[in-house]
Amino acid sequence: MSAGHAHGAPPEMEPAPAVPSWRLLATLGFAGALAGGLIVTVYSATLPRIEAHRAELVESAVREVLKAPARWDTLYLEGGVLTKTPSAGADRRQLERVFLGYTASDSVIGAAVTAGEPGFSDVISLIFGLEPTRGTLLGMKVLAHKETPGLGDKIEKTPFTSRFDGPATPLRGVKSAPSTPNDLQTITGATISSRTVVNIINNATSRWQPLLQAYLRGGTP
Amino acid sequence: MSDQVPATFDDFLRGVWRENPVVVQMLGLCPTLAVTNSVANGLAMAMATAFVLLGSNLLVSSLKKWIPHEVRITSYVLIIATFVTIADMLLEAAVPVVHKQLGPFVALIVVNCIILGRAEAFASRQSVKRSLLDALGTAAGFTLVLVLLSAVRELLGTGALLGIDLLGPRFEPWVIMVLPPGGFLTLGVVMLVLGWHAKRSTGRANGEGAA
Amino acid sequence: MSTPLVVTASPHLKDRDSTPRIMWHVVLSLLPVIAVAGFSFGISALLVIAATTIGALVTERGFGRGDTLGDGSAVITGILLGLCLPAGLPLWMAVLGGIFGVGFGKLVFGGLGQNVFNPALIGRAFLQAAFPVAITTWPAAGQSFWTLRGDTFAFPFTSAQTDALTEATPLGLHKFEGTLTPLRELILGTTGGSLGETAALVILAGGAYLAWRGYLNWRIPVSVLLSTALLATVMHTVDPTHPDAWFMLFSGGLMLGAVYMATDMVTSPVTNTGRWIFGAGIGVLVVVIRLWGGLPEGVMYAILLMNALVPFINRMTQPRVFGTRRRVPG
Amino acid sequence: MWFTSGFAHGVHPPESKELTAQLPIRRMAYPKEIVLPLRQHAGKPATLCVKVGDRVERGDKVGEADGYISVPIHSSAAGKVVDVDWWPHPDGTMAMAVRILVDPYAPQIPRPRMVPHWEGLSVDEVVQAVQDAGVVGLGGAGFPTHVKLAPPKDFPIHTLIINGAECEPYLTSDHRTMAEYPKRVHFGIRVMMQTLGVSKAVIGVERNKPDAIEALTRTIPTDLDITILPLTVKYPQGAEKMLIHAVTGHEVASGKLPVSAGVVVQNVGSAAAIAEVFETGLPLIERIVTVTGHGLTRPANLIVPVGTKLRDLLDQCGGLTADAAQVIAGGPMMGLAQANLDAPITKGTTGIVVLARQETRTERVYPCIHCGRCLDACPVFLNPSLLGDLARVGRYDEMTDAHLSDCMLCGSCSYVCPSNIPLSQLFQVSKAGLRRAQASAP
Amino acid sequence: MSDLTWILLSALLINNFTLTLFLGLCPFFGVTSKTETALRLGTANVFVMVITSTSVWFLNRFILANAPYLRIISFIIVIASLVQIVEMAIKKLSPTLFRALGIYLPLITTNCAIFGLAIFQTNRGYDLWQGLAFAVGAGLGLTLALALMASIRERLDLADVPSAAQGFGLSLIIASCLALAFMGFAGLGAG
Amino acid sequence: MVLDAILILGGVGLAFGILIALANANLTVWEDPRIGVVTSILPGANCGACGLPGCRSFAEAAVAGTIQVSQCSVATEASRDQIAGYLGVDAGVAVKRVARLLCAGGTDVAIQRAEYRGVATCGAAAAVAGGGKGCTWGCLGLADCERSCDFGAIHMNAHGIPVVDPVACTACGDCVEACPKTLFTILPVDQPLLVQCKNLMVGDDILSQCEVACTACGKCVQDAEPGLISIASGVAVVNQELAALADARAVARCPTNAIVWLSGAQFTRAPVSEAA
Ligand SMILES: Cc1cc2nc3c(=O)[nH]c(=O)nc-3n(C[C@H](O)[C@H](O)[C@H](O)COP(=O)(O)O)c2cc1C
Ligand SMILES: Cc1cc2nc3c(=O)[nH]c(=O)nc-3n(C[C@H](O)[C@H](O)[C@H](O)COP(=O)(O)O)c2cc1C
Ligand SMILES: Cc1cc2nc3c(=O)[nH]c(=O)nc-3n(C[C@H](O)[C@H](O)[C@H](O)COP(=O)(O)O)c2cc1C
Ligand SMILES: Cc1cc2nc3c(=O)[nH]c(=O)nc-3n(C[C@H](O)[C@H](O)[C@H](O)CO)c2cc1C
Ligand code: SF4
Ligand code: SF4
Ligand code: SF4
Ligand code: SF4
Ligand code: FES
Repeated sequence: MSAGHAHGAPPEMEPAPAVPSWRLLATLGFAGALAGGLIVTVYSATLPRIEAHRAELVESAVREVLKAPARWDTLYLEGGVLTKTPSAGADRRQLERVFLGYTASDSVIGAAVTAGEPGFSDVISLIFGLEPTRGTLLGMKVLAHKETPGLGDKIEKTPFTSRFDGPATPLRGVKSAPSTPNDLQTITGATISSRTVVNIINNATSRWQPLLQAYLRGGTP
Repeated sequence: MSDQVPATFDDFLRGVWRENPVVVQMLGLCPTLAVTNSVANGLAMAMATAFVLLGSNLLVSSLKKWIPHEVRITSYVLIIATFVTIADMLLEAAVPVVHKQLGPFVALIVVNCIILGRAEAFASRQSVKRSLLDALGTAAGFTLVLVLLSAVRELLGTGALLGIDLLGPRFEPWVIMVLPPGGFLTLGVVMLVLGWHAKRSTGRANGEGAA
Repeated sequence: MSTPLVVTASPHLKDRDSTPRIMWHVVLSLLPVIAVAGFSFGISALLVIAATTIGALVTERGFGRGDTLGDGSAVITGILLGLCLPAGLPLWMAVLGGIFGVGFGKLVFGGLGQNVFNPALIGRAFLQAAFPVAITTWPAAGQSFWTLRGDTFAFPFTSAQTDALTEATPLGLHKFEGTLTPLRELILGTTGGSLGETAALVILAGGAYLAWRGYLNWRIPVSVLLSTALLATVMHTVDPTHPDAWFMLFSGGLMLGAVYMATDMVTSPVTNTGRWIFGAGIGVLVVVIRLWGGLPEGVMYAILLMNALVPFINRMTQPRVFGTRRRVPG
Repeated sequence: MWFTSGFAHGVHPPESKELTAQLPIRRMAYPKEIVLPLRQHAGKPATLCVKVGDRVERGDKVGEADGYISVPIHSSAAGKVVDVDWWPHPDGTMAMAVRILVDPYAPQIPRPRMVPHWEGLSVDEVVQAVQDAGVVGLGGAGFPTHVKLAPPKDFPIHTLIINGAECEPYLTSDHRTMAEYPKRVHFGIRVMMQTLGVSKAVIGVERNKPDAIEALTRTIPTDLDITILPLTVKYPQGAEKMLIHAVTGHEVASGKLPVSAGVVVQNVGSAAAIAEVFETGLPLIERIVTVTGHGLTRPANLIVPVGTKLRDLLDQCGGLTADAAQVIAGGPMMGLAQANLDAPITKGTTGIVVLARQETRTERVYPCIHCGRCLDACPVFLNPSLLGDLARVGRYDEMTDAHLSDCMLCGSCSYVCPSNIPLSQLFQVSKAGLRRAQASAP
Repeated sequence: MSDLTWILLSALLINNFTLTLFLGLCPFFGVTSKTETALRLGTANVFVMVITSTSVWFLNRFILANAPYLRIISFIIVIASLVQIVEMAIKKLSPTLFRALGIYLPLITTNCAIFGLAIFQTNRGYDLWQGLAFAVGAGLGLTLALALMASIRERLDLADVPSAAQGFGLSLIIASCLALAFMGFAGLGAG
Repeated sequence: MVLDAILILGGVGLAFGILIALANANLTVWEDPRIGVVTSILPGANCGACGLPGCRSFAEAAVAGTIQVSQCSVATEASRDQIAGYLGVDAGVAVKRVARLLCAGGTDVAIQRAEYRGVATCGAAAAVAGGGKGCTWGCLGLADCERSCDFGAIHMNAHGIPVVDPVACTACGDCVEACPKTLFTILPVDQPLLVQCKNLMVGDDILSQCEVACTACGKCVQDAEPGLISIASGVAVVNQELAALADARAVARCPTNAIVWLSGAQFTRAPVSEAA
């Protein structure tokens, strides 16, 4: 509005002359196209880096919990069975998966399993390495959590994480030093969070271990 | 109030202090409180917001002649959403850790009232130059508050600033500061101080001592 | 007659009770509780209570309106805050709790009578959220009087350095270890816990005295304790691993909370119906948080949550006016 | 029994009635000057009918009733009208008043019968006679009694309730009336019952006056259905709605008059006054006043000529003590504090109470701590705490919603409030503020 | 605790949208001077959240599966348009309902709780029912927070609040106290 | 991929565009067109900072006149002015009038009979034995008027009498409403003749209560133009319709200075001798 209108009626006050609807649509269409174009351009430009980051994230996590495997297979859960090659029609992104790691000599190290459950503040999600035949743990890494900084967030740090190298499932969270192979010492002041980690692993193990064993036996459970 | 009015430094300053989007206009509170538990997050959020603000103010003010009145809000929203999407992707590509920390709040810039507010109240009526200054000022004001809040919260809550330990290992962190109540509390204290200051200055203006 | 006549509005008479008188009586009735705390946890306990009280008083004096120390309410806030902290808490934290409780729990609302939340509990909630470890480090009861439990004299803003003899509270033991403390120990207070947790009988006696004088409304503690016991019994019957009503009643801060904190008239409903609802709400929340929550104890949060509901409860339970069928809209 | 003879809530202030409860009623000596405000009753003030310099006899009219809800004013002494001007009124304002210099040598003998004999009068004539005699409620409000004796036809009345509760601390005038003149009370009731056409009357008397109950019971007329109902000792048992609740068990609906519940309430003093008027033939020119309090030298129950200045009355009782601080017209719970001892006794003055300094309210007011005591005290079940908060910020509309209009300003809430908040005063002011707001609204 | 119950309770109490996730603060501070209004706004919010959740699920499932980069822009278009249509429909069909709820609809569109709901639901990969539980929990949580705030502010309207604290400052302190109290729900149903 | 994007956006946009257009055609309800105009000037931030749910509600309230335009903290000053101008809510101001007090009985000249305790407002004191002031018509000095004035135009002076600042006073009448003794009256600021008393007693009796009371002696009536001043039920009253006839002679012989010749604010001392 111009200064001349500062106190009077602004131009659009009289019933404004109707803007033809084709102009409205055209404007919006143009804006939409422009937006779409811009977004797609930036998307294409950033996609490689973003994908790389994500892949790296998964990779490093799997590497960490499986003790530096030489290679690994991604197994998909389809129709209650683990398979390396899901049927053609299935959308891979919709399927649950685990990562089965091998040594350089192609013997199975174990499987990296992701799982999550509510902790003290919100869902804790983690990945852990499981030796499927004996049911011992290889390692654990917290992927996402909202636990209290300074308390619950100790679950993603050593020494807590290092306690998952070797214990047998099902785990038992204890407050003092472990006395059996199944014992896992929880964090004082964050008992809830550390217990949640224990529970997540136990629940996930009881679900995935039979599936993995079946896969390794090459049949259905 | 139009192109005849030349761009002045005041266009910038106004947003920084006198019409500060957060502490004066009380807009954009959600991101302000949600991301200020560390300076890094606060800064990233401020930058992303500034980017969207500048971009949308620029586009809105340069396209204002072409956008029919009836669809202007819709167009603004489209423009803003575009810049937000871009900011979101750029952040994820550049600093994935921070992007993860900010969670959905980058996307939420779309509904940050500050941006639509500036687009509608200023950019849609002013010259490109003034709109840019206005956007810069508003962004600076927003950044100022975010950095101030996040500095207080991070320092007290962890003893560190930008992750650098400042208060020494024996400092007992005030965990509350990085928790939700601490967010409300910190901004609350800022508002109390501002309120107290305002009361004192009006008290003086009236020739009375501060009671 | 030398002085001019006084003119006042009717009524020209006034009963003897006054707000300061009520407050100081509460302080008086708390003295035995403090004594028991001192007996159980020694000098540290008394120091913590002194520190919270000083924090409360200094804040009230510094930021309150005029001379309000005389009304005694800040002293109560200080003492009650002290009574729900562990004995070994560094004193600087205790002082901070007192400052925060009175400053942000009371004075920003306008001081005595205007606050919505219980100031002592706001102070404690602040401390618990700020220093969750320090505030859940419970020194064991029953050492010699002069033993310092924990890092009482830690330099301000630094963390505890010494490793004192600590002991889990009965509720912590139950929640995290699944062990039940015998009722006898609970009642005698020979367990770990906050200062005021270990004096159930003295607290009940103090409450009875205040209720008899009309200085606290008996409906609230009765309603809190009844609803807690009832719900606990139901849950215990459904699933015997849940503790029974006696354990629920005598563990943790329930007694102190029910008798001294839920009854703060400023932050509880003004109507009798409202008081029953308020108390029942606290009881239910306590049991819910204790049984299913992340924290072993829920009295503080239960009271604070119900405090937030008080304006609502007051609105819903306005008295029915004489000669009408409907209630006053709040 | 207790269920029907009391009410919920209320307070127990110290009674302090022992100062005068056993002192027989005496007649006070005539003062040198009397002052008769033309406004001594609810309704329209009387209109002046004498002029400066006129000589009046005892019982002569000095003011005419102005309309139906009004009564005439009569001179309580023989003397000369010396002035007609504004004069301090016991309600704290100034009012037009007739000053009469009492003739020191006059025998103070009234003119022959000015009120007709009761026997044989029709209902309308009785009502007219009561109005002409200037009888108003002696319970305090001063509502013209004849109006209450002629209720609208569409409200059938079944019970006459006589208010002998005298729940105000200190006051004993009704008590002494019942104990010393029970027959007169019964005669008054007879007149009222006949006029109202009711067959049933109940006298409510608080239990702390056993001698009054005994005297009334002893003299009860055999031909009338009169019940004497002992009441719980609690303030404000004498408030109309509380009394009706105690007698009938019903609550008078909010905003309604007692007639809507089929009852009429009259004070025992009013009953005795009607009896006296018809017995002596003299209009209402004197009344029984309790002069008492810990700030007074010689408490007494006195028959006082209407128009006697407080100063003269107090002097007759030995004057104030050194620590006297407050002079109250009426009881200490609802009476009015006096700033000016030149104000006269009016027809509605039940007593004069002089409080000593230590009895007066302290000044320090604390904020409301929401203890809820006021809710437990309020006999009409209001929320004085909320009303007080609303009053402080002047939110009158919301006070109306919270039934401010039902507050009878009994002061129970102020009495119990530990924070010393002058609640009933706030409500009094709010009612006035509300009236003004409504008046100025279109 | 069953999955759906936990999602609902979590959004309602444990991770209350307003008090712990800082979503929807504008109405929380702006439209809470009257309890009545706050309750209505909250109700309108539940309504919009349910609509949002459903439409976002359809959008994600059928249209955006291959174009995640268009989420933000599509969500905002869809939410804004739907709310506008609903607003018009209510205005036409029930003027009383419009008076009570409809006038809050435009305010809700630009409220980040709605948008946050869409984003969270997408990021967490909720299915339709989970999404609905989440929407109802979040909406009720917002309503609860609004109602508590409003009733407290109504009480404090009558209090003698120091002038420096009046207004926004006090509201923030109340919010802080409420958030402290809500920490009592932390860990509910965990461990 | 660009095609994807354009297709999706275009599709979604078109679908909802059509839906809205349909809705618009079938569901619209008539409303005051000014609401739309005001909404269009408002920032459209829908932030709720005004306490109303969104800009539209604000516009409705502004059109209905139930909210002040300045309540929108987001809009620029210019757009606020624009709205105000459009709605015509900023009416011009007529002849300057101010509030005048009809009492001069401060604590220096009027006696206090009793000590008042209780709610410290004039309204409350008035109900309690007239607040204990000797003259029951006079100012109680507890500043209800000062508090009622939104413009800070009233300040209590050292003797407990409210002094109106004629510059700040907007003649809003709030003080007239507030005073339980109705001591304020609104008069043109250039009307200098004023009787600062409302007591109705005739003669010198009142002087024991207040030194500056009007005794209704009638001297001012004789000294002024006929009809300008009269004694009405015990107090001198200036006939405002004849105010143009006023001159300072009227105040010269007043034995108590109850009638004054003003210049500017009241109670600034010395105007009497100056005028004489
Ligand atoms: C502010 C605050 C934050 C907390 N954060 C966590 C947390 O992140 N993880 C957790 O397990 N417990 C947390 N807690 C719970 C307590 O510390 C709880 O008492 C603790 O888990 C018990 O462990 P302990 O028995 O080893 O002391 C928190 C408590 C508070 C007050
Ligand atoms: C027919 C009738 C009409 C009455 N009208 C009124 C009236 O209009 N206003 C009034 O205050 N009292 C009126 N009263 C008297 C009241 O019932 C009551 O006695 C009087 O208000 C004094 O009561 P109190 O001393 O409790 O205030 C009326 C009484 C009767 C019988
Ligand atoms: C709080 C309160 C207390 C009262 N106490 C008495 C009382 O004790 N005795 C009494 O006769 N009237 C008392 N009254 C007045 C009665 O309500 C009623 O007006 C009176 O009994 C009517 O009789 P009257 O018109 O003959 O005076 C009281 C009124 C109120 C509001
Ligand atoms: C029975 C009773 C209980 C009280 N409880 C508390 C309490 O738990 N916490 C507290 O800060 N003040 C308490 N007070 C003191 C006072 O009411 C409190 O400080 C007010 O909340 C301050 O406005 C209590 C007072 C009484 C009479
Ligand atoms: S004065 Fe009014 S509010 Fe107070 S107790 Fe009496 S009737 Fe109730
Ligand atoms: S008695 Fe007084 S302090 Fe108690 S609630 Fe009532 S007004 Fe408030
Ligand atoms: S002028 Fe009226 S309102 Fe003002 S102080 Fe005097 S009495 Fe009070
Ligand atoms: S006499 Fe007149 S000037 Fe004096 S106080 Fe009374 S009204 Fe005021
Ligand atoms: S920024 Fe979250 S609702 Fe406005």
